[in-house]
Formats: sequence, structure tokens, C-alpha cells
Amino acid sequence: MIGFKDVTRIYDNMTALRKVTFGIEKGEFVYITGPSGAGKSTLLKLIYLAEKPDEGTIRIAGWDTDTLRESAIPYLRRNIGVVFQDFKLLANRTVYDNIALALRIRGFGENEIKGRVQDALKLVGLRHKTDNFPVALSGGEQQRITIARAIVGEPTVLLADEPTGNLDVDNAAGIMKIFKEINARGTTILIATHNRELFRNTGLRVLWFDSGNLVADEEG
Amino acid sequence: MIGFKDVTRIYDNMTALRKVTFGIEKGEFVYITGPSGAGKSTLLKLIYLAEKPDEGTIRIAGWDTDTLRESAIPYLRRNIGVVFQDFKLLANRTVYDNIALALRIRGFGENEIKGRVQDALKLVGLRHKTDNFPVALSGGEQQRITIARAIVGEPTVLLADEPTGNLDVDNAAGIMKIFKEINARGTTILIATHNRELFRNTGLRVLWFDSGNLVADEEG
Amino acid sequence: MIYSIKLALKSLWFEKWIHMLTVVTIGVGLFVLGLIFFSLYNIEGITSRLPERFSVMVFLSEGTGNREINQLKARLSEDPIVERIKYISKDDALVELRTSLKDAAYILEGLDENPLFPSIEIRLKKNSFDRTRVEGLINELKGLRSVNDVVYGEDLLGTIYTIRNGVKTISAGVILLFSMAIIFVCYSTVKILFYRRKEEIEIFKLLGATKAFIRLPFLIEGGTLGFLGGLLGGAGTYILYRFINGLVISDFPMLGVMHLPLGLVAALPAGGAILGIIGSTIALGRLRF
Amino acid sequence: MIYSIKLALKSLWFEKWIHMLTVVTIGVGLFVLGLIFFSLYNIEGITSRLPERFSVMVFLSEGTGNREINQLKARLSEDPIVERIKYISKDDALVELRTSLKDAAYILEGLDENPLFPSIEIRLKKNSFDRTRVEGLINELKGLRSVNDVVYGEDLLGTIYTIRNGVKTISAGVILLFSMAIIFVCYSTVKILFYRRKEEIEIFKLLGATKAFIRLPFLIEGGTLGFLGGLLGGAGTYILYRFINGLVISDFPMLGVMHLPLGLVAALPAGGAILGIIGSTIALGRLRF
Ligand SMILES: Nc1ncnc2c1ncn2[C@@H]1O[C@H](COP(=O)(O)OP(=O)(O)OP(=O)(O)O)[C@@H](O)[C@H]1O
Ligand SMILES: Nc1ncnc2c1ncn2[C@@H]1O[C@H](COP(=O)(O)OP(=O)(O)OP(=O)(O)O)[C@@H](O)[C@H]1O
Ligand SMILES: [Mg+2]
Ligand SMILES: [Mg+2]
Repeated sequence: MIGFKDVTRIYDNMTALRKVTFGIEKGEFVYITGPSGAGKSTLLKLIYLAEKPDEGTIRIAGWDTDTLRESAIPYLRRNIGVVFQDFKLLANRTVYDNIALALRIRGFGENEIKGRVQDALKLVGLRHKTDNFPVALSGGEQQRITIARAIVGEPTVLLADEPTGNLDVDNAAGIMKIFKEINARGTTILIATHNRELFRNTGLRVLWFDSGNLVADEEG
Repeated sequence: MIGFKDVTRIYDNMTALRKVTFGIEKGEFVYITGPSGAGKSTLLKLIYLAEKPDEGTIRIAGWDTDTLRESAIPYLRRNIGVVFQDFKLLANRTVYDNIALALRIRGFGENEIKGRVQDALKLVGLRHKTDNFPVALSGGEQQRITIARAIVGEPTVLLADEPTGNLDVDNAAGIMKIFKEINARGTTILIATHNRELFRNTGLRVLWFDSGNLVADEEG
Repeated sequence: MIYSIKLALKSLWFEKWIHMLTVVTIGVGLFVLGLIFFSLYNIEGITSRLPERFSVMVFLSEGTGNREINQLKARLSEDPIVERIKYISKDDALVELRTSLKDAAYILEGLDENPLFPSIEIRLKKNSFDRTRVEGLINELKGLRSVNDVVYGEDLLGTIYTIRNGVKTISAGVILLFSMAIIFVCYSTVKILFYRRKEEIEIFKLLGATKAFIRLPFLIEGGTLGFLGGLLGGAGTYILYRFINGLVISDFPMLGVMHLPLGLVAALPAGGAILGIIGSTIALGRLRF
Repeated sequence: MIYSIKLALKSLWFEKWIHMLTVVTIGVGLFVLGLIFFSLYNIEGITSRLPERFSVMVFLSEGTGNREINQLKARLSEDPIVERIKYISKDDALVELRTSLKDAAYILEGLDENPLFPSIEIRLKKNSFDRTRVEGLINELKGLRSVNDVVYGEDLLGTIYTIRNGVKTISAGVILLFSMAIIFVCYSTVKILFYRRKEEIEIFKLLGATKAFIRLPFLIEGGTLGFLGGLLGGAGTYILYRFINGLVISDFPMLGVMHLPLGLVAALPAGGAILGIIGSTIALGRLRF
């Protein structure tokens, strides 16, 4: 599903990722971890094509990022749900419109959108915030809205960047449960986190990064 | 130092805090915890005067928020350092300028500012990012810049909202160490967090919130 | 498509305050352009009406017979550049002179007999006003035995041409200048709009929106703003036109009534919409993923 | 204070592209205002020069003696509204008539003796041009035995007043309209600036900045933008002035040389800065903590 081969990403004079090679099969549930600045977010950005590798090649769902036509990028992205570390919610849209946007971009009809958005909001426990604007939400609530937006389109790949950074233990457990359900239905999941509690004793695959290097690929 | 008496804050139809009463002495180190949406951030906002209580009174450093003149607000705020949950960094200023801003507002000279900013950056381990813009920083790096900005002015009260949400265990421990040092020098510290690891077995005071109610006031 | 329109309208409404200012800015710009076209239209109108009022006086030689006069009249009536002719007899001429001397007419009282010549006044056609042809006719007439002298406003003729050319030169400059100014205003307005939405566009892209999906609301928004601005400008032009016309009628009847082509008023909203869309397109530039 | 200036300049430079557009917008606005003042100045100039050319003709009665004529001349020379007088004898008058009749002067050939009266031409002072006083003088003269008739351009007098009043009315309307338009543009520009900085201002407040500290950079920025816009507008006005003057000299020498008061060119940047600061102040409105 996702294949990195000798991928390097250098920002100005800063090497965020250095010769990273790994592969992820369809339906896998993988954690990416490492200290602050290790390159976790950069890795996810490369997958959802917000960044381009300086060296090496990346294959996503059969596409080679080297040869991918620019006009194909939106369609590839529609198969990828992303929980951004900084949320990236639109401040001037309600919770409903923020989530619905992911579906409107895909050309869904308003009726189907309505049902799906309500389901996603129920899943993250925030149906009562449907008509609020992001500014009126607590940090954890915003994070859960971001998660709802990422899963509402039923993507084939879900990327989550620190999805529980603003959530208490109970809420975090709830979110992880949702991720596992989605994964059970066949979605490939990558979670970047510094929170070792999330993967400790789960037996799931963990990629350890440090200063841009992939230092370990083991079971949590 | 800080005294809440029957403080209630209602947003539209949502009660974020309900009849909250507690007092914090000068030099105390207090944790505020509770699930997502419990009212932790609202409590801090009331202290740094970004919100006004709908009922009850708040006393800060001898000032009563009811009778405080509007023109005095800036000077009161200068005694309070805040680590915002959403960072609130200026995207169009470098790391240096973001931190220096807190001092420039206080009217410091450029020479003193330079020394202080460099010290603060060293403390959070990001001296090499001095001239970067926030967008070029990882989530955890941004969080540490926010912390540096909060402490650079040597405030008498430090409020930190989820200051380790984007930090790995080691970095979080480093930050907590800094907070404890500052506290030892006499600064009153309030930390809002959902991360129980931070206060478990520290013996420090913890205020537990749930749905806007202060449900427990105990040692961690 | 429907969603794009909704999005655009929502955004227009959501930030109605800022957009009102934008509309006013564009409106003022288009109003100025409307005003200029209005002025040019009327200046053109007035200068092109001038030649009509301009006439050539043909003074006939003493003792020219009626047959010769009639021949000449026929010849002139046939000429394509002649609008109409008027024969002025000796007596008519004296009456006219007396009238034009007004209070000083007493100076003619010492005259024993009428010293004036009969003449033909030629009014030239408005449309076929062409200097070389007019001069050709005049030279032909001067060559005739029955014609004593031809008096025509050579100076006036030259002045009309100079004015017309001057107006055209100034027009070109002014229109160019103001079109550029308006495009600048539209561009800057939309660019500002775009800057304000930079983050939004970034998020749209990351969620998998196509370029068309991102662009459409902006184009609709820019077009709508331009259209509303144009309406405002058109209304302003119309009101000023009524105001000026009122003034002209009451105070300067000699200028005649100004004209405001209705097409111009209608063209402003349309032009505004087009300028708005052009401005939006330029401001959006080349989107990259 | 120093930091505020640095902040403003930095912000100006950091977003130089968007600010260039703002400056151009303000520049165009002030350019239009400059143009209007320039036009008004020259129209005023031309119309106020008209009365100077306007003269009153006093025709003397036949057989008026030299003593009486000299008395009258003295009386007129003393009058405060009279610029200068010119005595025209019977012979002078005939020469003048002959000249003004030009090609038609042959009509005077039948005259046996000079039928004209001697006259005094009065040129009125430009500044003390006051209708009631002029009419007073005329009535006084008409009452004199030595005066046969007084001819004055009653119509012309009325027309000049009408034109001047018309120009003033239109001026007032146009200036009001464009001042408002420019304030709108400045306001909207600064408001947009302010909207873009909303978040920044929020952060400033939370860090403990005073209102003055928040406002100062905006005021400096608005003032600078207005000033630069004014420079641009002034330059534009000056260039157009040179262009028009070139045109006038080569093609319309009869209009005389237009004048551009240097004060106007200097006033544009100053006015721009003031408008920018006013706009910024309005746009910032009442800050709340
Ligand atoms: N646009 C950029 N320009 C320059 N440097 C960048 C840019 N983006 C990231 N970096 C740097 O690359 C390094 C890796 O960043 P990345 O965001 O991948 O870290 P991370 O593992 O996600 O960290 P965190 O856990 O703190 O979010 C960091 O040191 C960061 O400062
Ligand atoms: N401006 C606002 N308007 C309306 N409701 C608001 C506003 N700000 C906060 N709320 C609501 O008040 C409640 C408490 O919010 P608060 O931010 O204090 O929670 P919190 O304890 O900080 O949560 P978290 O851990 O998720 O950050 C939440 O349900 C939130 O939706
Ligand atoms: Mg990251
Ligand atoms: Mg919070």
C-alpha cells in the first residue's frame, strides 16, 4: 500500500528524514513514534503529498509519486484521511460545514452528507456541537472534530498526527477504539504519536524515528 | 494570590464553569485536570482576563476583577505568563521576534531582550531555531517556543494550558523541570492538563474538574 | 457547482461588512470610468454638432442676374456636403446687419442707399464634414464670375479639428489611465480576498479539492463584487447625470441637454463583473498542489 | 515608540506586495482629487479673468466739449472698480468699425461723413468685479447730460455669474463626492489591513500590550501608505499637468497656459498621510481588552 525507498527530505539546512525505507501493507495498523522534531509529521506530509521527497521514491496505492501527474493529486488525496497535528479547521465555518467540506469536495449530495456528518459527530461524541464554530470548542473537542473530518469520507488510508495530544485518557481510548474499528473494515492506519501508552502492549507495529533516521521497526 | 468565589461562566447555553470556589497562595504549584471540555481552559482564561465571569468574583494579585479599570488590564497581564493550548504564535515573525514581543510590549531595551530571549531558547533546547518561522517548526517545537515566550518575562504567575500535549516523555520531563525551577524562585504556577502522568506521585495539589464543576481538590 | 455558488454567496454574506467596502471601492472606480465615458460622449456630441452650425457665406457680384443666381442655388443644393442654402437679398442683409449692430445700429442711419450685396448662406452637412471637400467647394465658388467673395470661418474650421483631435488624445490617455486604475483596484481587492483565504485554500487542497473547485467560489465572488460595484457606479453616474442635467437646463440652456446613453449604465455592472472575474483570475494566479 | 516604527516599517516591507497595491489604490484616489482641484483652479482662473476683458462703452453726446470729456475721464479714473479707460474719438471709432467688419467693410464706403460718436471704453478691475456696483456706475453715467448711451454686456455679465455659480455648485458636489470616495478607500484599505491582523492584535492584547502600543504601528502604517499614495498621486497630477500643458501650448494656444499650484502637489502627500491616519483610526475603532 505504502512504500518508502531511500527517502530523504531536507528543509534548508535541516535533514528531517534521512534515507528512510519501509513498506506498509494494505490493512495494517502502524504507529510512528520518536521525540519532538524526529520527522514524524514530515513522513505523513510526504504520504499525503504536502511535501516532496528530495531523494528516493514513494509509492502510494500503486502510484509512484515521481511520475504522478499534478491533476491526479486531488483524487489520490481523497483516498487519504488526515488528522492534522494543528487541526486545520476553518475558523469561519461551523463544525458541520467543516466536516461536510470533506464530502462536498468529493461531490456528495447534501442528503447523504447530512447523514454521514451526523454519524461521524456521534462517533466522536460531539453531536451537540454541530452548529458551533471552532473557536467555541475546547482543544480536545477541536481535535475530535478533526478526527471526524478525517474518517467521514471512509478513506482507504488514515493518517493521524498526534490525534490524542489534547485528549484525556478516556477520550483517547474512545478514539483508539474508533480507529481499530475502521481498521477492522480494511482501512490502512498510520498514527504518529509520542504517547507510548497508546501502543504499549498492543502488539501492533511501531516505527521508531530519531533525528530523521528510522531507528527501529518492531512490535509495541 | 488567586481567589475564585462562586465563579460561573456560561457560553450561550453551555455552562463551562459552575459556582467554582478555590484559592491559590503565592508560590503554589497547582494542576488543573479533567476530561476534554471540563472547563480547564476557561478557568485559565478567566485568570488572564480573556473572559469575564458571569457570576461570582475573582481576585488576582490583590486586584478584584469586578472593579479593575480597563486600562489596568495590560499591566496586570504583564505579571502573568501564559502557555496557550493553541500556541498563538505569530506566523509572520521569527521565533526570536515571537519571544521578544513579550518583552518589547513591556518596554525592554533591545540589548536586554537579546540576552533574555537567547537564555529562554536555550532553556527549551531550541537555540538553533532562533531565525525560523513557526511554520517551519514541528508541533512540539512550537509548543516549546510558546513556553519560552511565557517564561521570558519572568512573570509572577505562570499559566500553562496542556503544555506537554505535543511533547514526548523526555521533552515533557525537561519542561516540567523548568517549571519546577521557576516555581522554586517564587512564581505561582497553574498547569491545566489531562496527562495524569505529569502529577502522579508528585504530592502537588490537583484540582479536578468535570463538566464545569470542581469535583476534587487533592494531592496528586 | 451549486455548492460553489452557495459557498460564494455564504462567504459574501459572512463577511458582508468587508465586502460592502470592496463593492464601494469598485463602485467608485467604475463611477469615475462611467463619468469619463459620459463626458467624452457629450464632448464628442457637442463638437460634432458644431460643424452643422457653421456656414459659408457666398457674396454675389453686383448685378448678377436671377438666372445665374438660380443656377448657383441649384448647383449648391445638389452638392453632397451641403445641408441647405438660404438666399439673402440686399434688403435682407441690411436688416440683418442692423440687428447684429443692435444699439450701435444708428451708425447706419447716415447711409443713402443700401451698400450691401446679396449673398447665399450655405449650411454644411453634419456628417459629411470633410475639410478638403469644403475647401474644394470654396475654391470652385471663388472661381465663378457671379461670386464676389466667399467668407468662411477658416480659423473656426481649424479650431474644430484641433479640439476634436485634442479631445481624442486626452480621451485615449484618460481611458487608459482609469482602466488601469480600476483593474488595479479590482486586482488588489481580490488579492486581499485571496490573502485572507490563503489558509482556507491550503486546507481545501489538502482535503483533495480540484483546482476548479477552489477557483470557482472566488470567481463567482469576484464577479458578484464587480457586478454590485458596477450597479453602484451605474447608479452614481445616473444620479450625477440627472443632477447635471437639472443644472444645465436651469442654468446653461445654451449647452443643450446632455445625453447619457442607457447602454453605458447597463455596461457598468457587466463590465464590473468581467473586471471582477479577470481580477480574481489574476489574483488567484497559478495554483499549485 | 522606536519599536512601533520598526514594527510598522517591517510590516510594510514584509507585505510589500499587498501594500504596493494599497499605495496604488490610494494614489489613484488622490490623483483624481488632485485632478479635480487642478481643474477647478484653472476653471476659476479662466472665469475670473473674463471680467477683466469685459468693458463698458460710454457713447458721448454729439457736441460734448473737451472740458466735459476730461471731467468725465477724471471721474472714471478715480472710480475704485475701474481698471483703466480709453478715449475713442469719432475717427478712432470708424477705424475700429472698419476693422471689425473686415471683409464686409465695403458697406461703409457709401458713408458721406462719419456718423459715429466719440466714446470712452472702460475696463473694469478684475478683483472688484461686483455686479451691483457696476450697475450703479452705469446708471450714474446714463444720467449725465454728456453721455448719449452706455452699452454694456448685460447678457455677458449674467452669463459670467451663471458660469461661476455653476462651477461652484458642481465643484462642491464633486469635491464632496470624491473626498468621501477617498476616505472610503482609505478606510476600507486600513480595515482590510486590520482584519488581516485581527489574530495578531488578539495576541498582542493577551501578552499585555497597551492600546497605544497596538495602535501606533497601524497609525504609522496607515499614515505611511497614505503619504506614499499621495506622492504617487502628486507625481501623477504633475505628469498629467505637464502633458496637458504641452498639448495646450501646441494645440490650444488660445486657452493660455494652465497653472498647477505647487502647493497642491505638496498637499497631496500631506493630505494622504492625514487621510491614512484618520482611516486607520476609524478602522481600528474602539479596542477592547
Ligand atoms: N517547512 C519547514 N522548514 C524548515 N524546517 C522544517 C520544516 N518543517 C519541519 N521542519 C523541521 O524538520 C524537523 C522534523 O519536523 P517534524 O514536524 O517532522 O517533526 P515531528 O517528528 O512531527 O515533531 P513533533 O512531535 O514535535 O511534532 C524539525 O526539526 C522541524 O523544525
Ligand atoms: N467561546 C465559546 N463559546 C461557546 N462555548 C465555548 C466557548 N469556549 C468554550 N466553550 C465550551 O465550554 C466547554 C469548556 O471548554 P474548555 O475549553 O474550558 O474545556 P477544556 O477543559 O479546556 O477542554 P480540553 O481539555 O479539551 O481543552 C466546552 O464544552 C466548550 O465547547
Ligand atoms: Mg509533528
Ligand atoms: Mg482546553
